[in-house]
Amino acid sequence: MGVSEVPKVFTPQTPIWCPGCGDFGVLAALKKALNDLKIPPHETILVGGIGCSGHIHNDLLVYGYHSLHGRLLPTAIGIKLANPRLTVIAAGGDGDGYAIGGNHFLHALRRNPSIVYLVMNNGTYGLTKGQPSPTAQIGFEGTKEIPFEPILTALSIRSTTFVARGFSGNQVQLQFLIKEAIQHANAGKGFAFLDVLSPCVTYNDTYAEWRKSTVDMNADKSFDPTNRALVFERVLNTLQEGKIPTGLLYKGESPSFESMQLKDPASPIATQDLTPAGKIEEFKKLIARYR
Amino acid sequence: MGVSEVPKVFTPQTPIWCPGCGDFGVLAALKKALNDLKIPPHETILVGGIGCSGHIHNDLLVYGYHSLHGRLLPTAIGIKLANPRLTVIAAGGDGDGYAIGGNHFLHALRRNPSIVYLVMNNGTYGLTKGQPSPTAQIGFEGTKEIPFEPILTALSIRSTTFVARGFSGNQVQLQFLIKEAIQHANAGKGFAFLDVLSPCVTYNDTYAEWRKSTVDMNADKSFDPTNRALVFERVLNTLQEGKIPTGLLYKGESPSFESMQLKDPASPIATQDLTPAGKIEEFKKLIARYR
Amino acid sequence: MSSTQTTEVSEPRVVHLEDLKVMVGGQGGDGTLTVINLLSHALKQIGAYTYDTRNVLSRIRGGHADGVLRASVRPILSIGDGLDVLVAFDEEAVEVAKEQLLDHAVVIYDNSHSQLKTVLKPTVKVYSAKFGEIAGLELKKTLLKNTVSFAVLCRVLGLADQLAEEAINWRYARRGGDVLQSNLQALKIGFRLADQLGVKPSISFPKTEPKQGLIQITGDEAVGMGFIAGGGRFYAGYPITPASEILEYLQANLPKFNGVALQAEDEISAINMALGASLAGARAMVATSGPGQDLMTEGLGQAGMAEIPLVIVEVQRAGPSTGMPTKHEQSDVNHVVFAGHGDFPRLVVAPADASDCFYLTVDALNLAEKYQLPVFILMDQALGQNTQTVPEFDFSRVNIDRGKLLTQADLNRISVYKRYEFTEDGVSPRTILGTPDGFFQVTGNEHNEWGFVSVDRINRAKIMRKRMLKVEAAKKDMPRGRVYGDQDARVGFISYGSNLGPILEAMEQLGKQGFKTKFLLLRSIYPLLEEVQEFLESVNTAFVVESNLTGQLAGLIRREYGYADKIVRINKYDGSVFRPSDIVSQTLSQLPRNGGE
Amino acid sequence: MSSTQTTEVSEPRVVHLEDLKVMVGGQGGDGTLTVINLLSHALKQIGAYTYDTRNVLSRIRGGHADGVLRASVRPILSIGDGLDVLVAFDEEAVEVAKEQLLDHAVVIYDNSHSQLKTVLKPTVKVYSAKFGEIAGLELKKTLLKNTVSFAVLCRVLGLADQLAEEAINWRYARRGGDVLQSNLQALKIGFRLADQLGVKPSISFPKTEPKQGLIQITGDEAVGMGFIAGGGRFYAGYPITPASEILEYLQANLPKFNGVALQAEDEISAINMALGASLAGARAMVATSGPGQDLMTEGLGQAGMAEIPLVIVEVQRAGPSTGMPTKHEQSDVNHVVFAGHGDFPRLVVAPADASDCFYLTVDALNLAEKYQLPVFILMDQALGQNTQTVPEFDFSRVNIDRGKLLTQADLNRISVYKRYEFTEDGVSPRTILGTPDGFFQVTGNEHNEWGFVSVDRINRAKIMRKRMLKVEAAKKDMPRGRVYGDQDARVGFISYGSNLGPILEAMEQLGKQGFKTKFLLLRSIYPLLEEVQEFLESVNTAFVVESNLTGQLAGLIRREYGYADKIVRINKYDGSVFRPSDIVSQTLSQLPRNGGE
Ligand SMILES: Cc1ncc(C[n+]2csc(CCOP(=O)(O)OP(=O)(O)O)c2C)c(N)n1
Ligand SMILES: Cc1ncc(C[n+]2csc(CCOP(=O)(O)OP(=O)(O)O)c2C)c(N)n1
Ligand code: SF4
Ligand code: SF4
Ligand SMILES: [Mg+2]
Ligand SMILES: [Mg+2]
Repeated sequence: MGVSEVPKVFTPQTPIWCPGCGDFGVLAALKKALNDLKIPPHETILVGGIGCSGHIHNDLLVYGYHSLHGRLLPTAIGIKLANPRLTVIAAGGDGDGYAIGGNHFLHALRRNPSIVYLVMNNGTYGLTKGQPSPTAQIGFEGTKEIPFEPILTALSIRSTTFVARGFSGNQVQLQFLIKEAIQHANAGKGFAFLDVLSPCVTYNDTYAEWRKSTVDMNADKSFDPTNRALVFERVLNTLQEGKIPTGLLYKGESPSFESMQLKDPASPIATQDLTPAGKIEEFKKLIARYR
Repeated sequence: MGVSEVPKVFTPQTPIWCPGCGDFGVLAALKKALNDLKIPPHETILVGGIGCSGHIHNDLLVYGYHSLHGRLLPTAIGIKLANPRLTVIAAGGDGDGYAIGGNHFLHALRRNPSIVYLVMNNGTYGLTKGQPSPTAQIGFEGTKEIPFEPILTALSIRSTTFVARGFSGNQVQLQFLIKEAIQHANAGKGFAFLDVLSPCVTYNDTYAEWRKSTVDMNADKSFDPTNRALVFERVLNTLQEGKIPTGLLYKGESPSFESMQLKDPASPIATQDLTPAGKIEEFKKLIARYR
Repeated sequence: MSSTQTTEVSEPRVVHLEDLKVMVGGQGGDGTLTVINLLSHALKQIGAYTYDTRNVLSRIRGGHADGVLRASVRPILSIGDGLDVLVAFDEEAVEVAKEQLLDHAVVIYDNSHSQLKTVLKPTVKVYSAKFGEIAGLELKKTLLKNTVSFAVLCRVLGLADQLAEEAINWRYARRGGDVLQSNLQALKIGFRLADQLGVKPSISFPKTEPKQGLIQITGDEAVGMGFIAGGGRFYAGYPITPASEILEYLQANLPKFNGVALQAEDEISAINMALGASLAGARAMVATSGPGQDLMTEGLGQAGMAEIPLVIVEVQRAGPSTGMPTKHEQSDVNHVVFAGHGDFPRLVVAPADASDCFYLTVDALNLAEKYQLPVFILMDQALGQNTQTVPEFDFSRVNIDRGKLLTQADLNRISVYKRYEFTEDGVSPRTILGTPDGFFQVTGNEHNEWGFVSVDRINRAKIMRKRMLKVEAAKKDMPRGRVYGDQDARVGFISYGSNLGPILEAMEQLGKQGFKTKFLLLRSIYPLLEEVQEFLESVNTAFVVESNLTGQLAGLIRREYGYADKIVRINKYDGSVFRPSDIVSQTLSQLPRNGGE
Repeated sequence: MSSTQTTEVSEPRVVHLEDLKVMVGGQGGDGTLTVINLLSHALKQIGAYTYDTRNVLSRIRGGHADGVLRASVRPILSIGDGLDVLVAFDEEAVEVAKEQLLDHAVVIYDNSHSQLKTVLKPTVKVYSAKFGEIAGLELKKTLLKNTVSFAVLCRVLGLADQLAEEAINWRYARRGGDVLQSNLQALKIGFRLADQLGVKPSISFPKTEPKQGLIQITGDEAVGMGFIAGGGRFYAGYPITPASEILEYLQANLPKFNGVALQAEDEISAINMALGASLAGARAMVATSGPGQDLMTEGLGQAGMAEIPLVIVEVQRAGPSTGMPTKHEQSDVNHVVFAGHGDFPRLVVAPADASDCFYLTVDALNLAEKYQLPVFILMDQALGQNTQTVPEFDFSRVNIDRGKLLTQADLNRISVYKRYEFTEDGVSPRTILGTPDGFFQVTGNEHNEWGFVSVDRINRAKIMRKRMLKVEAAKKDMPRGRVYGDQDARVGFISYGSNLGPILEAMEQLGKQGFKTKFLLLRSIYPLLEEVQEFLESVNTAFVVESNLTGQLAGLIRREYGYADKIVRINKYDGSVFRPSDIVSQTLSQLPRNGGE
């Protein structure tokens, strides 16, 4: 920012969340991580979804974009490809990401673009007043559907490289995970997917329940986050025991989307000089086959 | 059908497929299965997707519906809920089902409606002239994306009850799988997902390759299709060996969508008497709380 | 008690009103709408017609939120102008209401956080107390301040304590003992505070017997009820303001009638599920608002092309894009009439009040099946979410017409069944899945009479005309508009939806100022009917009143009938509903010199 | 050899044509379009202007498919009327072409499957041989029948064998030795058959030097090239007929310019990716056809509301719904102009030929960034997929205007940067991601100048006007229409897109019959410009010519300008393009008694 006293650009907003909302914890951990990692704010873009959670981009001094409901991932991918130098963080709700946005989730996992995807998972549609989301437990608001488990689905895509789960009630772990995620993405290693249990105190207050049921898988030294099949099994078993696995659950290697798609990732599309003057000869080559 | 000589209703069409297209094999096996199981044609509805494959519904004397591109599953689910007595078979392409339709695939797996879903998987968009689909192998038509493996993703959804893969070049197995799938769905056990390798001889002729690389997992008696984690591991390993697992890969139990959603599945919504006459008293109860 | 205070005003005389306007304002989550709801119920018991609106943010807690309740001895469909009473849980609410407070207004202010600083007209009476703090101290639940303030409010209006108690019972009885008990206690605390504040009835509303046969209901709920009564049995939706209430209503009530209301993974899935259910023979509906409607565009065209009956409810909110989800607007006319590639038939009906919402939903279901096409029910936020008093719905008026639906018995009588047979009115006979001799092919590709894909040029041209013919044929069954006002006035209004109330009141005011006007309330938006032309012929100036920037309805009328010289636009697009005064002032300022004569 | 046969016709004299029409027809997969392509190249070498159309099914093999090539000594943009030569790989192709065959026509028929049974005019010369069978026998590839028949075709037209060989080389050189060799052999076989059949040149086209500076290109390819030249660097698409060629063109060529063209998982993803890339600073575009456009509706509104520059190419095909994917239509005007909930700004430009496709794509990129909104390039199947001869594009005419895009240097000069600052023309300064002092909040919710969510009524009304102001401001930069014909004619045509060619030819024919006409070719569809009013003022009758059933453009014009009494519609909606004769006959039959005077 400039040196002027009056801010030259927008001043971050106070969050719109209900007092006690889990999203405050996510925001706090994200701020801490960005600070600790000294990510230049002006090279960071936070893409929000639509939902209570999706307002997070208003509350930080980085570039902010409020996407369409469920469409934060394609937007973030477009940004990353246009300028791979940016730190691109997509953050939204579980309704946004796993209901209406489910297809983009699948294909982002598959393509492995180097962006961070934070899902503030509260098992409900907060902003539309508490309907069940795909991760809602059976019985919540009368839902009769088996909850979606994004961790398992992320593991089922063979090109995933970073799969993790945090809990907004566990700041130490969450900060660690967010930092890991940002570093993973910023090293160009691919898609850093981080599902964060973030209770909706108004419609689905799961704080107490989640405090009890979360288990840090990384606490068990025998847990090997690089063996996909084994992780799948461990996660599945933990869930069957009524527990919720958290931690850095899987880390693998696969080429990033931008490295596969861009001819020269070091020279961003977005900042190219577009003036045709110097390119006329190259352009003319395009014509040749039509003569 | 009536007894008249001239058909009262439409006469099935000759398929529009290229000579040698894998889809002929799928159609043949489907016909055989429906015949063998003596499914009443008028209680059967075939919902096609958009693609070469999606034209399959024109070629049988059952009820036929040509849905929108990628939307065959929601349509089929709507049909099943409205009338659970029907045999509902959704059949479309891999572009239709795993690209544009990916989200419906995820949520259909999760909800477990008792319908059959046949995907004619050829790794390409046949009808739009050979672009890579999500299951295209790297390098096909210049694609740079890791192929989507629907079997693994289906396994990642904890409420799946039937996951299988056939090959249109293996009629015996394919007929068996289609029959199993129809029986699963018609017994109200849930979603019968069957991915069928069905080569596109024009744009992606994989016959020879697939004849070599397919393995029938059921041939190995040690293979237990009821252990989700183990199946996941075996499928993953088989793929890593460059082989393609086929067969009835997973069978499980979970309540069907229609059994959870309908108050009285035995009395179909679609055939209810709607005349208000007898219901006036019940209607009036609705008014009471607004007085 | 030092927490209560009353400003001294000269005369303690009672103002008698046959038209009462109360605002309750505070922060989101303060329960302002609950107070409105309770008061509305209480007033109904003394014979009032009520109407209320909400003004909330798209967030769950915090930020200014208010509700306005109007009660009248006559049926009303507008919040009118001015405020008689304000219940404010914070200073901001007072700021928001200030301009509207009438000379005799009473303000009930919760000073838990701060004393009132806003300067009001000296004639305004203010009662302040720490409603929230006291509720927190005595009942361990600050939120009960809403019920506490409700007690004071009832006293200000001179409503019997018993009436207030009854309202609490009515609202919380179903919620179980604890909730009910603490609210009853909160009410008592409120009465005590009112005593301490020396509250005297200062505004009174005529008390009569409650009028029989009236209900208080929102448009969304009325649509839900109309759907059930009209034989609707399959509903699929996705939450979206301000249409979610339809999903919620039907999830609660449709199972009682052996129907199902699903929450899909998105709007695309919802509309395709409904298409499937309709194909199977169920009467099917979806409801959404702008963003969801965008996503349903492709499904809409499929219904048109494949000729599948479908009802789509579009409750308009302030757009474009995510826009202002909780705010009122009528800017999706262009979208519902024109969205979708290619030419295909559709119908658009527009209810104006909750009664219409009920009956036109039944009509829409009939139209959809009779003409085998998508039928929109075009609503707006105010119509969908505001509660109004209307006569109980008459279920015996419900008539179900499924059109050319062939049973097996019908099929036995014919020799050939073609799903898309060419007929005089463009409507082909239809069967439902499972009919032994009724096999069909239904498709969104161009097709021949059998439903097989066809690009034959002659067939194509013929079947395109066949489909569009249905729009012409349907005209005779489309709901007619209603004309209000002075038959021979030369100044007219044309509008639809929730503008009905404000326009009628504006006309009254204009009448008092010597301007004769009339008003065509449209209930069929597409196709427009001859009534529009007749009306335009009969006036010199036609004000087309709509809540949007570009005059979408006016454009549609110009497109169909011309009359560009007569049409004058009255638009509002700030997210709030028309008040009668908006219409009066825009009319007067835009009226041609000669008064439109 | 018994496999060849020639019908005896009296005179073997040569017909000299300056305007030649050749159809090649058979089953899908027969390679009919390849023959068209080869002949088109060969004719260009002797100085012809060419234009071709395709008529194929939405299936990969089988079913009737044909292509028509027209060559002329003058530039042409229509297939005209009548056929001089037919190459038919089956009987059906002859049936399809029969009506169009002129008296002097020559038919080259592949009788591998059956002898020709269709009865043709006695003056028509027919050469039959078993092209397919012979290719199968001699080259093991029946499909080479197309090259075999091409050889015979060249002989009929009296084209030098060397020219034919060159065309084969041109087309197959890149495909590698085997393919090239077998095609050259097939050509030889063709020449041999022609000798055996005694083929004599019976139709000749003037041979000149090839005209310099001309290219043969489709509209889709021209758009792709315009995109690259205009600084476009990010493209996202999803395969769909007839827009897939843009995706394919850009996937092949954009990487050369360090850009990227992606195939997304669906159209919703594609448009949102493009919005992201644009936000980051890249010039971004998507292209699709009707069904994909439906799915892009929500993203369109987001671009409008959040003020993100975006170019959307809509190549119209025959709708509604899945419709007839490979067929021509212009029925998405309503959709591109009106789809999307709420009022938001957008622009629609419409190129009429491949040159326009190139230059207007550059313009669209500039308009999108200058006015920060979505800009449609509205095309149609014929324009997108037909190959035409146009002057080489002049890259030095390409000018890039990024509008109010602030660099860090610009930011250093100002004290406050607000993304949505209110300005006179409604356009606010913009930054791209990564600019140190350019932080912004961009949102599809209603917002204040900073980009923070706001429902303030005053702000709302003001910012709504700000956004719409840009449409007014953009008028000065929108591409102007072109007026053709007789300035003082009182009968006019209004149209756009690929109708340009057929209308110009129809005007010529009408002129010969004594009717003076003129023609306004629109290149800005939204907003319509004053030129429309001026034109309407200047005529008594305006025929609005469009390929759809309901007259969407005519409706738009009526909506904006009235003139219902002057506007007469000429529509075609059978999936095929207008032929000049369609327009002539519809004009004459609908012309008011007085000839429009
Ligand atoms: C296309 C579309 N459909 C529906 C909505 C309404 N909507 C807004 S937020 C939301 C769900 C939010 O749930 P989630 O993503 O879990 O976020 P949360 O509020 O729980 O943080 C919905 C359905 C919308 N904005 N757009
Ligand atoms: C919304 C929409 N987008 C694009 C298309 C064009 N389209 C038709 S078929 C198809 C892909 C078909 O591929 P697949 O589903 O794999 O079927 P296949 O032809 O290979 O059997 C596409 C993209 C369409 N019809 N609708
Ligand atoms: S409603 Fe729930 S998710 Fe939304 S802000 Fe409140 S607590 Fe958080
Ligand atoms: S293009 Fe491929 S998928 Fe389509 S019909 Fe031909 S072989 Fe089959
Ligand atoms: Mg949520
Ligand atoms: Mg495919």
